[in-house]
Amino acid sequence: MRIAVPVETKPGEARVALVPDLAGKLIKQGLSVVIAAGAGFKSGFTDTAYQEVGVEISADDVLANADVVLSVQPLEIANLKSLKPGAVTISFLPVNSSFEILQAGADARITQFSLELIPRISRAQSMDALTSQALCAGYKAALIGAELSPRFFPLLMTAAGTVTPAQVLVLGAGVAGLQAIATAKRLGAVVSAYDVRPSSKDEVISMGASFVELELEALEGAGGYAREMTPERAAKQRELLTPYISKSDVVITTAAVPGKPAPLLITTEMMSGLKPGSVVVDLAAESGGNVAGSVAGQIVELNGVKIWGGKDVPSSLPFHASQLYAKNVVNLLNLMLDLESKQIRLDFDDEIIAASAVTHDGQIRVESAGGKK
Amino acid sequence: MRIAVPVETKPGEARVALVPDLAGKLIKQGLSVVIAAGAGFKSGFTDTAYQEVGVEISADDVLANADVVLSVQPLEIANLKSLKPGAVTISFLPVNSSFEILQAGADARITQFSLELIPRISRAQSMDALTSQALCAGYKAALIGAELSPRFFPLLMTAAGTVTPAQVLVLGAGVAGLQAIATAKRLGAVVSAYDVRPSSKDEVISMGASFVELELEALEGAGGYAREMTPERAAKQRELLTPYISKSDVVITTAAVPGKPAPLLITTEMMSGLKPGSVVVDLAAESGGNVAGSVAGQIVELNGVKIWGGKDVPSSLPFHASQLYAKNVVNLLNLMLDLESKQIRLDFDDEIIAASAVTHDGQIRVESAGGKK
Amino acid sequence: MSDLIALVSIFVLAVFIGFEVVSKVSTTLHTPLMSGANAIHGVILVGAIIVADHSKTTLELVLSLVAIVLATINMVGGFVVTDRMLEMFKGKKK
Amino acid sequence: MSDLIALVSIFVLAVFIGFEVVSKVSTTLHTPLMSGANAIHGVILVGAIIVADHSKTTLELVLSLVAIVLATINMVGGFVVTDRMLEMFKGKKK
Amino acid sequence: MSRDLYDLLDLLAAVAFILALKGLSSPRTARRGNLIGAGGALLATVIVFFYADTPDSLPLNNLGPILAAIAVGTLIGVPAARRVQMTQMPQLVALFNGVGGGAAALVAIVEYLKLGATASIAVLIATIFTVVVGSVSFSGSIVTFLKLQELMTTRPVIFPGGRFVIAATLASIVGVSIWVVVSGGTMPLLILGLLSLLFGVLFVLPVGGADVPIVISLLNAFTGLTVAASGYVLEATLLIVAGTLVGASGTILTRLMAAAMGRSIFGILFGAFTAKPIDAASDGVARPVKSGTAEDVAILLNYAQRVVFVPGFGLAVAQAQHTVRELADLLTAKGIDVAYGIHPVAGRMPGHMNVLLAEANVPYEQLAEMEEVNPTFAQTDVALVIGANDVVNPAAKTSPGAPIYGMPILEVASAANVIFLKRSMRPGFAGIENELLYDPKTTLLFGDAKASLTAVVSALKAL
Amino acid sequence: MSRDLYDLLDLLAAVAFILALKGLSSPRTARRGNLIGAGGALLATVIVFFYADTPDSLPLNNLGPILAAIAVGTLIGVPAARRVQMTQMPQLVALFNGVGGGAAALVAIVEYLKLGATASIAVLIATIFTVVVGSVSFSGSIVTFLKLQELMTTRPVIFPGGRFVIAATLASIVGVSIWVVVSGGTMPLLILGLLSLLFGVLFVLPVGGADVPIVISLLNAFTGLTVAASGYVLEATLLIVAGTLVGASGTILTRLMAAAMGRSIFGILFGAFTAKPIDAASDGVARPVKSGTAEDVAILLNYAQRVVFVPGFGLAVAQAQHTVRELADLLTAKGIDVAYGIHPVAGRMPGHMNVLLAEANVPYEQLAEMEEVNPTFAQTDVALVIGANDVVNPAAKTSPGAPIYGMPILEVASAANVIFLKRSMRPGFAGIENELLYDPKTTLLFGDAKASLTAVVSALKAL
Ligand SMILES: NC(=O)c1ccc[n+]([C@@H]2O[C@H](COP(=O)([O-])OP(=O)(O)OC[C@H]3O[C@@H](n4cnc5c(N)ncnc54)[C@H](OP(=O)(O)O)[C@@H]3O)[C@@H](O)[C@H]2O)c1
Ligand SMILES: NC(=O)c1ccc[n+]([C@@H]2O[C@H](COP(=O)([O-])OP(=O)(O)OC[C@H]3O[C@@H](n4cnc5c(N)ncnc54)[C@H](OP(=O)(O)O)[C@@H]3O)[C@@H](O)[C@H]2O)c1
Ligand SMILES: NC(=O)c1ccc[n+]([C@@H]2O[C@H](COP(=O)([O-])OP(=O)(O)OC[C@H]3O[C@@H](n4cnc5c(N)ncnc54)[C@H](O)[C@@H]3O)[C@@H](O)[C@H]2O)c1
Ligand SMILES: NC(=O)c1ccc[n+]([C@@H]2O[C@H](COP(=O)([O-])OP(=O)(O)OC[C@H]3O[C@@H](n4cnc5c(N)ncnc54)[C@H](O)[C@@H]3O)[C@@H](O)[C@H]2O)c1
Repeated sequence: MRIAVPVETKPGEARVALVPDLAGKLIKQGLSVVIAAGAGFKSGFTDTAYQEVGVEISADDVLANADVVLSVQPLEIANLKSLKPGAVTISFLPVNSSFEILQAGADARITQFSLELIPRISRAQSMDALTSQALCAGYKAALIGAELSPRFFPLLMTAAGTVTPAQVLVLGAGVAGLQAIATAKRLGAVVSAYDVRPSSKDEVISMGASFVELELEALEGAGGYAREMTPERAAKQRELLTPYISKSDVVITTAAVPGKPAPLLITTEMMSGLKPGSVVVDLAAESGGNVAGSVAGQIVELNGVKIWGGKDVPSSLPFHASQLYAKNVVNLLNLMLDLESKQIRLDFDDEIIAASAVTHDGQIRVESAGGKK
Repeated sequence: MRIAVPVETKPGEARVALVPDLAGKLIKQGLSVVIAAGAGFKSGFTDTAYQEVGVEISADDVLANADVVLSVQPLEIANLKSLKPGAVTISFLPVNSSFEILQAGADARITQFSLELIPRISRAQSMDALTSQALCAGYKAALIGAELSPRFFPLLMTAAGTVTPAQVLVLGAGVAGLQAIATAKRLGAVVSAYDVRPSSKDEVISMGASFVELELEALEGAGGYAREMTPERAAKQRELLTPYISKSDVVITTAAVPGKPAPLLITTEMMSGLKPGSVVVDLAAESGGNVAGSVAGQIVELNGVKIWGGKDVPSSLPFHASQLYAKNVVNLLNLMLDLESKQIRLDFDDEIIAASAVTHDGQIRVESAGGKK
Repeated sequence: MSDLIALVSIFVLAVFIGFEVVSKVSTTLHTPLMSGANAIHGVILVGAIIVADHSKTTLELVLSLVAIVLATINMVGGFVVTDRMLEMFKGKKK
Repeated sequence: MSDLIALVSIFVLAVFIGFEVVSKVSTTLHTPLMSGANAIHGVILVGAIIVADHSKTTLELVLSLVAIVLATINMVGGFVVTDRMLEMFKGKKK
Repeated sequence: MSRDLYDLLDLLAAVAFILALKGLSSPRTARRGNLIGAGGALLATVIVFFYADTPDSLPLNNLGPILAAIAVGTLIGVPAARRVQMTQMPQLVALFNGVGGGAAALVAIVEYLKLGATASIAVLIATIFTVVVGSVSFSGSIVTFLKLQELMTTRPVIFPGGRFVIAATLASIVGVSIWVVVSGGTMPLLILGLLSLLFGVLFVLPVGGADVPIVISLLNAFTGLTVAASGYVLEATLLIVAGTLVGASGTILTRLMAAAMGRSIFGILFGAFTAKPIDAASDGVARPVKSGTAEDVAILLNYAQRVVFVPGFGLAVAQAQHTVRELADLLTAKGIDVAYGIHPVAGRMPGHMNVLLAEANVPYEQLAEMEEVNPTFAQTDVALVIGANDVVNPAAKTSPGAPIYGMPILEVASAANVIFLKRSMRPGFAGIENELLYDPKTTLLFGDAKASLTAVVSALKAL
Repeated sequence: MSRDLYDLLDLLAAVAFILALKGLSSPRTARRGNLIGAGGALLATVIVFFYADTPDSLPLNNLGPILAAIAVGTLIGVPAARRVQMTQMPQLVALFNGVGGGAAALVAIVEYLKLGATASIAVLIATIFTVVVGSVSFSGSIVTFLKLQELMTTRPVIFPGGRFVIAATLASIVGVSIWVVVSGGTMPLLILGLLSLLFGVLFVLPVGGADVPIVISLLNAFTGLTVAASGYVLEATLLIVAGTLVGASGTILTRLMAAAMGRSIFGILFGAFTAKPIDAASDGVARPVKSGTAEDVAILLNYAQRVVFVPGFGLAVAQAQHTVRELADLLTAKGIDVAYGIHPVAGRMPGHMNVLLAEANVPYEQLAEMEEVNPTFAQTDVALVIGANDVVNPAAKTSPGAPIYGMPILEVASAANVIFLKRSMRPGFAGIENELLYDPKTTLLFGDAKASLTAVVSALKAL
């Protein structure tokens, strides 16, 4: 069985879907692995490193003849067509916005897996790439906040006077938010956080930060995710959050609702209370933004306040982001691998397979994307 | 008595020599303060903020008629000439490389103070701008290391495998080095450090880092500073350090010897052992560099290793750097201020005044710059 | 001082010692301590021997011999079983 | 049981209590404890009163009266001074 | 030997008993203490053969039968004590205590028979006390033995009107006692003995399984007092001292045990009067768990060779990271091998435990990943699970359908002892019950993880 | 009253004494304990007036003089005890102890005079013991009083050949004792008393000032034993019990005190024999500092209302940040007000203390800057200086020319007590001596800051 890893072509993408270490393990299991030359370069893995563990390096198209294709971003439609029928692809694949890709995959009778749809159950956590990449993004968000701020994060009492600690506010305390809290706290900032899920208070406290209690009902959706807010609740939440935002030196937003655009948590008006030199880090910029006016991949300055819009954030930590991602992908692959015959054997009774396989046997399997499940 | 604060003109300089808070205190003491319009802008202090505490904002030349001029960088020679004789300037002023400025100041009968020459005695610590700015630089150095590294700093054991902590090596454990250690440690890195001073071992351990013991004699100079190395010792030190450097993911260098170019601690050859993706942060780049090939203000890439050369580093934390600097300057000013007459009264019996006044009464007072003391 | 008062004094002092001596025992030692104390009251054997010595009638003798058997079981068995319980504390560090 | 043995038993038991009762005292209480114990042995006053009662000769009486004075000083003064020492422990929390 | 010498040697034996109890109160000296006690008992037994009121009455009358009886007792007691399994020791202690009480009662009866009408009132009262309490202790202990050995139900046995029967028995005992004092004679005393035996049974029947150890301790103290009383009858100071010591220490111990188990002695003693049959039925519905105190945990840790900490979300909620490190430091200082077993999904964020433990300066080397630590649990004496649940839940292996089924877990069940620090029996994130909580090798220490750990640290320092 | 009732009441008094000593061993119960003791003593004193061998011998002979003597004693004792200053209490205790010993000796002498030749050998030996030890205690205590009151030198007084004089005195005491036993009579006993008085003086003279408290405690235990012995002579059980209690607890206490001060009792006792005059001369060259134990520090902290921690470089070197927070938490939980006074240049890096304390999760609100904390020292009971030196060195204000002169410092000297945790008398970074270390209100706890703090935490928990 042949596993192929192409070069990621999306601009800004620095990760690679398989790292030498794990490729070596697959090869030891009796599989063959081919990788496009230079695919690991941006994340710090040289071709030599792959070769050393027995990976075939190919300067040509690695996809032809591949049984399984591992990638970070979804394959382009042209490439899908060059795959052999029955082949499996594993990658991120946002079903709501990728109808053409799904259709192409179904037409080519390819089985496509979407990592976004891995269910949030304990057993599947080792395949949950959303979590592992959110971890990288959260860490980075706090570092960027510290880096852009004209202030120290920690309290320091010195002979030249006392430096007061930065006030950091984290909105959205999911995986990324919690890691941002942890990192900002480590740097010495005074951190508080808000989230809509009922369990988030304990989670925030468990990171040593203080929880911002708003007089609002909690919102819990399916699978441990949040639900979308009604416009009224959104307005109310913004109103109640305003004083907390004004007090902050750095605001980090990470709020998301699966399959929906990111909720708008901060309006331009709310930011007028911020001191010049304050920093807003919007990790949700790519999916619509939690902050009005944030632009993915740019720093927008507004009345002396810097608004950093995240874009491909995990790619800025490419070494570890790739390592974690590859582990997720390989764990999923192992779930569908029959070790004796060394063939893919899909068990659609398995909740994970059933939920994350988005095309199979010429069918689109996701309702929201127009297929049947 | 009139205290003036000009705009800093050096490119990259974002600090200001006086912050509103302290300006207000001086005004309460009965002094008058004038500041060039926009002088505090880059560090987050608006003209309004100064005005609120009673500072006069001037769009014209603030220097004419000033009794005391506070600045971060030394005044340009042209400006010195516009000062009235007997005026006092307080700023950084590297005596070894600023002969013309000293000469111009002496000629104009200006009393110039060099903050670099404040003695390292406990009483003078509150005026020690080298220390306060090194603090900012050290903090920033660690952040930059974390930011540039493709890896996490902390250890994280996750469902997608274990992320190993970054190995950070700090060379030169003075004020900046110690703060870099503290910050890197806070972020979760495994930190070790080396310095030549005999007391540095305890100091490194007191930050929770491990000390790299080399089989070399210690080097202690005057005033708690280091001495310059002999070429033999330098070579030996480099040889012994090589294995430690190879093991590191991030190397931060801060070594300096007062009045001398920074010692070369890492050669290009020594860096060949570094993994791709490693980061070298050279805080000493402006004064010659601890690392071969580092360029102040740039990131040089060499075999996948990023070498970041520091330039105006405290300016990247302008708010707090200015606050600390201003406090140092005001403390020094208060030392020479006669509170009743509200006039400058210089007491050359005071060790601090004697050491840091570099021109006075038409004379250059520093031996190394050709004057007599 | 009358005998009674002497005995009462001894009784009172013994009560104090009994209280003091065990008042800080840790939970894990509750059972061994109870068992050890239990073995100690097996010293009623001494009383049983004395009454056996004094016995005049067969009834008295039989009853006292039964008492001796019971008391011996209490005393000997008690110390042995306590020792076994305490085996967990031996051989380890400290 | 002979009187002697009774007294010895009481003595031995009292030794145990004496040991047990103070064996965990903290350093700061050393002096008050010593002072308190000192006051307690002022109870020799009782002995002094008894011999004064029994005194037949003037010498005996004078000596026993001196003993009473001394013992009273010991006892009364001892308790009072101990109480004063312990004032630092009063009025504060806990 | 002279009376004085005999008394002095007896005093020595008494001192040995004091030292024995003292020794038994601390783990380090417990064994030695027990041996000293045994030495004292041996001394006391031997010298009684060499003392007589008049020298020519030596050797003792009935020497042969006496020695034979001792031999029989030894032959019964020693093998029983040797062979019993760890788990059955409590009932054996109960049995030993019972026969001790019986012996005391018999001694009092024989002495009564001998003295007849010459007995003083004080002696009579002491005799009655010995017979009553000794018999109660005897029959009561037998019942506790039966309960613990599960030869009868461990549930409280409560029958309708039971409390009136008990009250009536008690009243009769008082009545017959007065009869004995007033009229003397053998008959009333025998009746008294029988009534007391009955009372002992009635007294223990309503006690539930969990309270039995407390009752044993109480009966033990009772037996001590009977021994002291018979010492008074026989004018044997040693018996007075030894009996009093056991009575006093037994009383304290009973109180301590009741406190440790959160029971009220009063409630247990008068359970028969207050318990209603209805309660009995509802009893035993909740599955039993073994909960311990901080001292228990401290002792388990103190005598371990290797301890693995398993932190989870609860550690983070309690923010107990500093305390856990303090505990680890303490154990390490005692030469105990300590590791942290970090499950990849412990907590609520990847690397959650790392962040916490790094904050507490736990050296990275002590953190072991799941794959690394799992094989070592078999050699681990104590697995201390701190606010974790799902990550050690065996349902991941045994319950297909559970949301965690298929997830690898930290196999703490292979350790010799498992301790859970949590606040309640509530499940964790996945919301499923954890069978391990009910495992016999598991001890639960309820409470906020930080408070519990602090208590364990204190207890460990006090050892 | 009947002998039995009298004896029972006496037993009650004895119990009161036991409870008194027990109470006095813990700060919480100490005062109550003392009151109970006083109650017991009162009871014992009152009942002696109501008991006599034969009822008609009441009231006591010489009742008037007896009451008068008691009044005199009270009039001397109470005001002395009331007026004495805190610092002079030890010598007053010494004095009280001495008169107690004297009283016991007198009682024995009077009883001896009364009994004459009728005294048994045992009584004679007890009498001799009482006279000898009572007299030693009397004269020895007087000398300790003189030393402590500085009415004579506090240095060890050692004269050439001193040890031979002492040995000779001791030998004579033994000889005269035998004489008393053999021949009886008043004269030998008086000689014995005088010799014992002399011995007491000789015994205490060679003891150095620092050891005097230990000797007082020893003499106190001695007096206890004499009281027990006179109890035997008078057949008064209460005296036996009370005396023995004091003797036993006093012995333990002496050992504890010696251990706490790092002295050997043996060395002190036989100091006279081993000390050479030369040693005396070299004594007192080093300036005295007051060093304490972790328990002392714990008690000071426990009874404080406000404590300020002053961390310095030593805290960082010892990496004791977690332990210091633990201590702060413990104190806070006791309702004590805790703050950290952070000097701007403490440590070796700006903000050094902040980094450390943040690592230990010390809340930012507890950190007080110098300007903020300095005015509060006057209301602070304890300033705990942890591995800091220069930042609290008053030389910054008092010694022009010192490298730190002119630097503002943390003014810990205004606090009621100052405790330094450091390893030695070595100075800090600036290399200058710190006068505050020699201040009478300063206590030094030597050792690595982390170890010291750990010990203080344990001690505090054990209180
Ligand atoms: N790591 C991740 O990335 C991540 C993310 C999301 C979800 N999860 C899930 O979270 C779970 C993690 O497992 P876990 O074992 O760490 O946690 P868990 O299964 O949620 O168990 C935590 C236990 O801690 C106890 N607890 C809570 N507060 C406490 C306190 N203050 N003191 C003492 N005990 C306390 C609770 O019991 P009481 O209430 O009885 O005290 C609870 O049983 C897994 O199911 C995992 O899948 C993990
Ligand atoms: N903050 C800054 O930026 C900076 C920079 C450079 C220099 N300085 C200077 O450093 C000094 C700081 O004052 P400081 O009071 O913090 O420190 P310090 O004056 O140097 O005193 C530190 C004390 O800690 C004790 N110590 C060291 N290790 C210890 C351990 N393991 N356990 C217990 N005690 C230990 C030492 O006494 P033992 O040896 O007896 O234990 C020493 O007396 C000032 O003079 C300041 O000017 C400050
Ligand atoms: N059991 C598992 O396997 C598993 C794995 C990972 C995460 N989880 C759980 O899922 C949760 C969400 O994870 P995520 O980070 O991937 O979620 P996400 O990226 O979808 O959202 C990020 C956060 O934004 C919050 N949010 C949404 N709308 C908001 C609003 N209007 N205001 C404020 N906050 C808002 C969400 O509640 C969430 O916490 C985690 O906190 C975790 O508890 C479970
Ligand atoms: N007492 C005071 O007032 C005071 C104030 C600030 C600093 N200090 C002391 O002065 C020391 C130096 O301060 P700084 O940071 O301003 O010094 P610096 O900036 O001059 O030098 C930085 C560090 O580089 C080190 N170094 C020099 N040559 C080296 C080499 N070849 N290899 C490795 N390291 C080398 C020096 O020892 C120094 O620690 C501090 O560590 C501190 O202890 C004292």
